[in-house]
Amino acid sequence: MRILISCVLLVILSLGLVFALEQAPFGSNQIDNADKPGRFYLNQGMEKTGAANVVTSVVVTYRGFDTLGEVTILFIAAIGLGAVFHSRKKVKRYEKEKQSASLILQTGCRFLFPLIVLFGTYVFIHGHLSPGGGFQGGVIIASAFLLLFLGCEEKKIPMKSMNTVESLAGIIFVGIGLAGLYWGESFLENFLPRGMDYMLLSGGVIPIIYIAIGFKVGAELAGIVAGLIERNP
Amino acid sequence: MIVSIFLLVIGAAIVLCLIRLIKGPTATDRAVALDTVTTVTTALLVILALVFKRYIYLDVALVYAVLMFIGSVAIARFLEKGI
Amino acid sequence: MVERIFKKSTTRVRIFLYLFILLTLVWMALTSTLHWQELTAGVLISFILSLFLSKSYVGLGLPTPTVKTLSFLLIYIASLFKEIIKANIDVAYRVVHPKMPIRPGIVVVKTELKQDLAKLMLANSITLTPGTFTLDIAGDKLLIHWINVSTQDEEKATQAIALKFEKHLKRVFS
Amino acid sequence: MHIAGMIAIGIGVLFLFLGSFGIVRLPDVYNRLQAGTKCTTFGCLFAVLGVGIVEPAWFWKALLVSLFVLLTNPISNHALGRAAKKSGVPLWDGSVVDKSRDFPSYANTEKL
Repeated sequence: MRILISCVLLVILSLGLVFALEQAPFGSNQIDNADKPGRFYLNQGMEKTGAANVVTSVVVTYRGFDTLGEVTILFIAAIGLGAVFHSRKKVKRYEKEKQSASLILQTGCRFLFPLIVLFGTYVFIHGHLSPGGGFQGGVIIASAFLLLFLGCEEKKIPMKSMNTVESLAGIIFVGIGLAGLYWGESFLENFLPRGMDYMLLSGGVIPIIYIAIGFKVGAELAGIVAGLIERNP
Repeated sequence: MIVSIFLLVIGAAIVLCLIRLIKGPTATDRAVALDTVTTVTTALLVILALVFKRYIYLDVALVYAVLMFIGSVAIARFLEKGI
Repeated sequence: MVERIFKKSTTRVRIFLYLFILLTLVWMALTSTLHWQELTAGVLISFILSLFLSKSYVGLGLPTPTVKTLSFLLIYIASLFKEIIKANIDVAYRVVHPKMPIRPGIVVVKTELKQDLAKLMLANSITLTPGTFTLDIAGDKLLIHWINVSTQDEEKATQAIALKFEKHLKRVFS
Repeated sequence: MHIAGMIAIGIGVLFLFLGSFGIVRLPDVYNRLQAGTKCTTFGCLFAVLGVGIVEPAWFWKALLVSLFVLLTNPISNHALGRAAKKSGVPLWDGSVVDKSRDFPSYANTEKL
């Protein structure tokens, strides 16, 4: 019975997907034909901000202050988790014996860990040129730490240096905003030379802000992962 | 033209894996089916990059491969009562 | 020149250099351009990351990158590819055949390799070759699921499954 | 160049399909893992490299994707197989031999 219901649900879902996606012209530029607000950003974003990825130009410049708020919310969530899980007395660890990972998994995780961190760095440094950005790159870095946790139990995340990295990244973000206020006219305004379009050094302050966001999000999410795993009931 | 045949075959492969995902008698069977779907989908994303002539879809495929590898390892460690 | 630096330096510095070169190569493949901005950024990032993360490579048993080792590695990869292609035709035949000619079973295989990385590569090669995959590993023994068991003896199974990779890997990691 | 790449993609897609077919057809978890590991890794490798051959500018990134799949797929499949063995999934009735009792950590698990 359960199998029958799930089959019917699957067929309905797939039919719905097919009918919904049939109308969407993938890959074509539809927004030029209509008079929509998105058109302004698509046409003007590149020359105003110098970022090839329009989403990035919106997230970091047009609503950069909002992004600061989002990062702060994530920070507060991490603090809240730490406060809930923190306890003065030593919690008794897991009565049942845990199965440790096999040698192959341990070695593989240790081998892959720096490569995945490098890939996360690549994603957030190229945030103004390709899809992705600070949040996505930070999530990839945090998942690298999760892999380290799954692979070898004896490796601990250095929480102190994590907190240092996180605070430094936050200070850099706010400092760039204040520098824009000093040299320009508004908070988070671009005060660096624009550089050549489609190159790594373009978009003024956008790459720097995204590096700061990437490290901040990565450190926060790794801290959340560590908090959830260390406190295994 | 020929690419659409490839896409159809890949769609059939994913449907076969989904059958095992629904039928699978044990949890491990389902995890194996999911892992196979992951690999097939990575190939599908790369072929879609060729269809739409978008270089950046390769990045998407790489991100998908990384995250689903970690997901598979997490499921496996959970099933063997490691975490 | 690289060889001389590798031979003179201490273990920690060697691991650092290893990770640095590896990360720089991966960065170059990721960006796939030779523009100076990307290259500078890649070298800088690889340097910082390998400074902080080289701890996770300690004790893996990385081989010394001499010309000889690299050529042995290439031979190993070539033989691995040959085996992979054979493996796929074999498994595809078993799957498609209407009678499904399989005699599955679990056997034990011995290895003489010492380094962690060598064991990882051996296990991965066994997983990718005809009808065998690694279930578990402990010390110098590997537990292997075999889709078409032809022998149950430990020595003979080692001969049939592991030896063709082990002889290449032993030369790479010596 | 174009035709060679397309042929490579075709081989890869065919093996992806055969792997999925094996997942449905074979009798127990371990045999399914055999099909799932080998055919899909090989198929993914060939399809991605074929795309790299069709568009030569993409070759290096395609190579990176295929190397990553080649490295991680056996590891995750090993982890899944070990999970199946540790959680006590039985072997298929037609299995010939089970030597896992000779192995240190499985000494007191049930045979077959």
